[in-house]
Amino acid sequence: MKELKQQKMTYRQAVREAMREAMIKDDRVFLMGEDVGLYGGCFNVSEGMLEEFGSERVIDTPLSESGFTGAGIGAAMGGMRPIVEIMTVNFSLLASDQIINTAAIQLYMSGGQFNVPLVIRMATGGGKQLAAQHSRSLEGWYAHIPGLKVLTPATVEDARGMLWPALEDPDPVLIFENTTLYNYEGYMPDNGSIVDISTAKVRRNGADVSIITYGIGLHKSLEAAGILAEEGIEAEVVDLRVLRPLDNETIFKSVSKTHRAVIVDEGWRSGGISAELSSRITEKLFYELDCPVERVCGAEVPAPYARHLEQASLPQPEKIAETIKQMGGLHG
Amino acid sequence: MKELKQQKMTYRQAVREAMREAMIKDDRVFLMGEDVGLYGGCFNVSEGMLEEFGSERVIDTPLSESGFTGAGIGAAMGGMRPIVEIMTVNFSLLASDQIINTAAIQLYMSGGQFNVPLVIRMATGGGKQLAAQHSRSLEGWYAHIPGLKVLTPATVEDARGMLWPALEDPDPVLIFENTTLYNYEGYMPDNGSIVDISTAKVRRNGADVSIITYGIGLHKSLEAAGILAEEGIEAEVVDLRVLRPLDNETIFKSVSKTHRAVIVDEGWRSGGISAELSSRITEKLFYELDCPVERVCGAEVPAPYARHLEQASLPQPEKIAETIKQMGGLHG
Amino acid sequence: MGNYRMGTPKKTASKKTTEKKAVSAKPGKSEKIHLLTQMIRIRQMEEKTYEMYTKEKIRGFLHLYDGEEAVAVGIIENLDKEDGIVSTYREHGHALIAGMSMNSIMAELYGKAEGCSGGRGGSMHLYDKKTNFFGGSAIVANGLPMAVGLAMAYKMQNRNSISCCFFGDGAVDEGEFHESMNLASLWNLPVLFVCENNFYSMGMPFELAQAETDLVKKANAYKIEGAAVDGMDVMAVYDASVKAINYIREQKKPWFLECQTYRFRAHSMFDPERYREKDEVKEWKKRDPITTFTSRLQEEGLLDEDELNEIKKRVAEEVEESVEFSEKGTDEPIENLTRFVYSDEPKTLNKSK
Amino acid sequence: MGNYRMGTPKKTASKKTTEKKAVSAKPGKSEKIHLLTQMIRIRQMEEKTYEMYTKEKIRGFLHLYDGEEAVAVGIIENLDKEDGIVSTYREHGHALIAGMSMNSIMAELYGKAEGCSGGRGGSMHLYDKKTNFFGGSAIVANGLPMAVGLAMAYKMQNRNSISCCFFGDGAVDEGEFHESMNLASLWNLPVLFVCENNFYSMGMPFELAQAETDLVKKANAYKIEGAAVDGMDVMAVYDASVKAINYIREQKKPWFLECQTYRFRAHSMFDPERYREKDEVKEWKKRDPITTFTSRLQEEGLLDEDELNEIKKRVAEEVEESVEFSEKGTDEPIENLTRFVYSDEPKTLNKSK
Ligand SMILES: Cc1ncc(C[n+]2csc(CCOP(=O)(O)OP(=O)(O)O)c2C)c(N)n1
Ligand SMILES: Cc1ncc(C[n+]2csc(CCOP(=O)(O)OP(=O)(O)O)c2C)c(N)n1
Ligand SMILES: [Mg+2]
Ligand SMILES: [Mg+2]
Repeated sequence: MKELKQQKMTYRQAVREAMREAMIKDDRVFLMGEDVGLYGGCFNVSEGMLEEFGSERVIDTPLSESGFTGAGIGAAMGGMRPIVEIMTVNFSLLASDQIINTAAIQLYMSGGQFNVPLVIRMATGGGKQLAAQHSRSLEGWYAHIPGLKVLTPATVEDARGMLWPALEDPDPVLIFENTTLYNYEGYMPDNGSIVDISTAKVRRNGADVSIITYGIGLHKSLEAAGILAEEGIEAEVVDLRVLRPLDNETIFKSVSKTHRAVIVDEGWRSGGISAELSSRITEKLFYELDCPVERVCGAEVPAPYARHLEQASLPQPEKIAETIKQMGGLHG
Repeated sequence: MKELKQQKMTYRQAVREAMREAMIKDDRVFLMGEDVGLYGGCFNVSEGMLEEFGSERVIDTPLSESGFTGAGIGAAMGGMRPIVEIMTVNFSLLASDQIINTAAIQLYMSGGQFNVPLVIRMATGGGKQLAAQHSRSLEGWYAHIPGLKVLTPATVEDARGMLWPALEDPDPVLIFENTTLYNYEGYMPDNGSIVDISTAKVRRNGADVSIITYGIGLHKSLEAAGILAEEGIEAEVVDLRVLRPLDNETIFKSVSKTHRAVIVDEGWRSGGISAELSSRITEKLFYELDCPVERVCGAEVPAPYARHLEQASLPQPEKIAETIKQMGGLHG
Repeated sequence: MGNYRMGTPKKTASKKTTEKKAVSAKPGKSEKIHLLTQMIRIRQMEEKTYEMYTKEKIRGFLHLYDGEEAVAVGIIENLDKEDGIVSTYREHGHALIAGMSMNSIMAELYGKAEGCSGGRGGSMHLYDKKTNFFGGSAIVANGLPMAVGLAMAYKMQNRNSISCCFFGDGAVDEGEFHESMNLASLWNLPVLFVCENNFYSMGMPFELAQAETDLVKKANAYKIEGAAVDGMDVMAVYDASVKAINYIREQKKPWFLECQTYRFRAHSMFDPERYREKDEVKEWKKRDPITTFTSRLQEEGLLDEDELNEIKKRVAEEVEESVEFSEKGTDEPIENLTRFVYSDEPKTLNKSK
Repeated sequence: MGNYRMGTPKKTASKKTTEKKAVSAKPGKSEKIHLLTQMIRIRQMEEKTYEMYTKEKIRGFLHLYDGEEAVAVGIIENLDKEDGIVSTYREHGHALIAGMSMNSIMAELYGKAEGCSGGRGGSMHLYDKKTNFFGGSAIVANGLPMAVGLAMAYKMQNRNSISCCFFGDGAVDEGEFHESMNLASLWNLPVLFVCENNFYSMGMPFELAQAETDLVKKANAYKIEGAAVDGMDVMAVYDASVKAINYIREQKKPWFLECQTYRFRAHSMFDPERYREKDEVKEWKKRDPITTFTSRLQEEGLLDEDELNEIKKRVAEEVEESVEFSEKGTDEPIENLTRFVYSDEPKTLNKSK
């Protein structure tokens, strides 16, 4: 058997490698966004890419989120495969007209004539003391919009592996990269892996409770599962990977087994994706649930700057573990 | 006892009277938006107001949703009480930066120093064959944002009565007027009523099932309740009136009584306000529910133009009634 | 206005027309008659859609193009088939001249499965892949970034195509105009920006919406060259667009063309038209692009009464046919409601090159 | 540049400064020394925040103003206390000169309850109601509409106040710039638009972001008058702002002022600065607004070494005090996390007039 060579790299490198690989494989692919070139990417993700691919394929844009996102739509419709980078999801509000009023609905309005094979990458999430205008988690909010696909890679493997299928997807795909994960390190097969962009993955097996989560929440949930394991509670951790369309099957299968579910989402609770997950699970498995589905979410505040306040506003492993321990009928 | 004089008027007139009344009472109040003046309002809501109040208080703006919404924020912070009209919620995507990145968080970011006493009115909803870019119901989506208050008047009385308390509210308030309701007629006390902007209202009493809804959904739900009554099923209909913050108390009280709940929302199902309502009810009343909470929502499609398709995409009274009849353990 | 040095566009054949009539930069009799015919086709089609709206065959918003025909015809006739067109909700005329069949337009307005978008789009969202007609958008100004992006694609692919973007005077106020103009200029993209200035955005008079009403000056502030032209004169528009298109293809830069025109009808079918005087409309109607051009051709001896009647008759037949076609149209099955929210195409993971 | 007809602003007293030092349109010795002092206060404060960032006392993003001091000082010193100021995430200098205490700024950067926003805002979101400082916004260009609205309020209330909006060269690319400029001009609003052109938006060189680099021309395209000024020369900025403010208050119209300046430090603390040469920074540092103005005052015999040292010493004390104040600061209680999401004030329904 051929030895499976593993390579250690950061999430940041994984995104970069994914982009490089795509640009090498397919000359329709190009990267466009603010400071992706000369600066090397505001989170240093595209460092070196300008030098490697030149300014015609790594395009620094002026500060015009609506303009260049819309230009990405047009370029995609004109036969290219653009990767548009919006620095953070907070600034994507300036482009939401293009994302929602254009990208998401061209196919439908044109009766199937014009698809928009566009990938938009954005950083998301809090925890870096960047305050209210730089720390939102709006991926679940975008997942409300029909016509969009929403990916949330949480591992190095997914960060690398999801981009290519996203580019191959005929429809607009949003990829949310949690800023806190950029420095996170992991291993992956030498050439990256083939991953799909349609299924959730069980990242830890357990019989007692299902933690349904994604993105940064995965790592916090795995930590929580570790805490719980010490007390004899075995949590299964489901990484959604894709927020639209949700992979009901994997979710339901897990909860059918554990009869208990907790949703962990750094986004705000009210009207967040956590509510959708809770509702779906309850609608489907009401009579199998041992107790109501719980949600551990970000506090409903604009992100505060001060560290102690911000940390208090985010779901923490201890809080997740605590919530689970309080659930009805759990041994441990 | 003084005779309570009732006046018949349309929802459209009610909104207009509310604005007139506010502008007469308080000279800090002004109306600003596209075509609110010369044209008379794109839905004819502000007809005659330019003539009555002059162009300094009824201000026609150029097509600049971000610009004039932001100007409304500034004017509010400068001591005025602007009513900003965005023609429809679909165009508010062009102003979402101002609404979310500015209005919703000034108070928090300034540590309580600067509140934003701004009212933004927008039309919402489908059903008029206006297709995908003119028919969304995004009020539930905005209700995800901390710092905003979200009102959805469904009756003539609320359309008239909610504006003044919204203007008095120190924080930004979004008022969503369903386009289909503008021609709807109702009665109300001569001088309008004092209504609050913090509670839900039971619009029909019933013991068997709670229909939780708002806006246009109220009228469809009342129709559904009529259908059900003929079969001996008594539905209670709760009009949320306010989507943020939600009035848990009224909702829980009703469902505690009926042990069954259906959410009716013209908005999209996945990640909509319907999911939040379903989750909250289940979290609180899991052990009191006779069956899982159901949701009757808009189909997850960009609104189609053709009437038969569009109507098929919207929740209809028959569908609501049917869903309830299928619920476990209901006599009738 | 309208006094431009004539040039020869890269491709003079009007590949955009259904009839594929050749039109040269110095159009002769037959080309001129073709231009007139095209304007009449729009006008008669619009009049019919108006009628059908009052009969409730067509619903939703309906924005008519009467009075503005010279713009669509004068410009699109000079475009190449491979050029992309991006338009607004007032796009029936553009769609027709781009080469869409009147049948598929009318059927779409009827909401029928036989319409270009299977009834999903309606009046404001006509699309046609065959003719590179990238749709009507009903969000003011939001087609401009798309046009910029199409031009990027053309440039990246070393095609000599241009993208042509129609928008109203109201669109100029929006931020997306600003961003798009800057990008197109900065990156030397082949975009023809066509502002159809009909002096109103709904009820908002142009001069109340724009601090600077000289739009070419505005374009210049992005280092984009341009011109203003009498949009009621099809030959003036035609000449201006020849110049513009040549400039774009040769200089590899965008161009801004303001066409000063007027809509004869209300903004949409719901418009009480409180904001303008009947007399103003009457004045502009004297400059009706169709009647004035007809007279000119007659004066020049290029068109006699019989020919004119023949044209009108042929067009009337085309319009009637489109109505019949639409009346006979079928409803998209309700089971197809969610079709085209996403592409049918399955995940293509294994098709990777 | 900088050669303006001098005028007298409506109120010459620098009500904005903590020290309430009077500054006239033709500033004399003491006024000039005051201007220098103000620049030194910014510089020393920024240097300290840099140091405290490296010590991890300050976190998040930190955007420093070193090199740009002449802009904040030259303009804000001429504003009236009632005038509103809207700024960006690079606003420490503006906040300080507007009259906020260094203590409340530093404590906010420390994230302490004693900071102006109780630690909720941090470096990018300083606010002060007392001095009409309407905050730093970290969304590029999104303060401009707010400034327009403030000016609307002032005008509606017949106050003679103006709103002054600071933004970077990068903001000019955004749609919100376009919309705001048009509204302010159209409605004749008293807004002073101050573009702090430091020739980079993060790593994006100005000339790669703007097709038209003459920003005053851009302003003119909205029928807004304006000027460009050497933003490294505090007297030039001062004179330009006297002229601007007089124009705004007298003509009741907006004015656009481009201040050409340079940031000596990286964009933020995370910036690897790959996009510019060290030599370029060195060149600009020769034009350091503080050293050049110091030399000028010394040459003019207005400042001797002792005075200068005295100023620096006093400022250093102020800075030290702000650090001590912040070090002693307390944490906002976690129970207050959700405070100020909404106003504490209860529903005021019964307070209706
Ligand atoms: C962003 C946005 N705001 C508002 C509207 C509502 N609206 C539709 S058409 C229109 C006027 C547009 O005028 P103009 O651009 O001059 O085009 P015209 O209708 O005159 O052809 C308005 C305000 C919209 N569709 N999109
Ligand atoms: C809308 C938006 N897009 C992007 C960013 C990220 N960003 C922060 S500062 C900055 C550069 C702004 O440059 P400029 O306006 O020239 O101001 P400067 O930093 O030079 O003072 C960018 C791109 C942002 N904060 N907001
Ligand atoms: Mg117009
Ligand atoms: Mg800059």
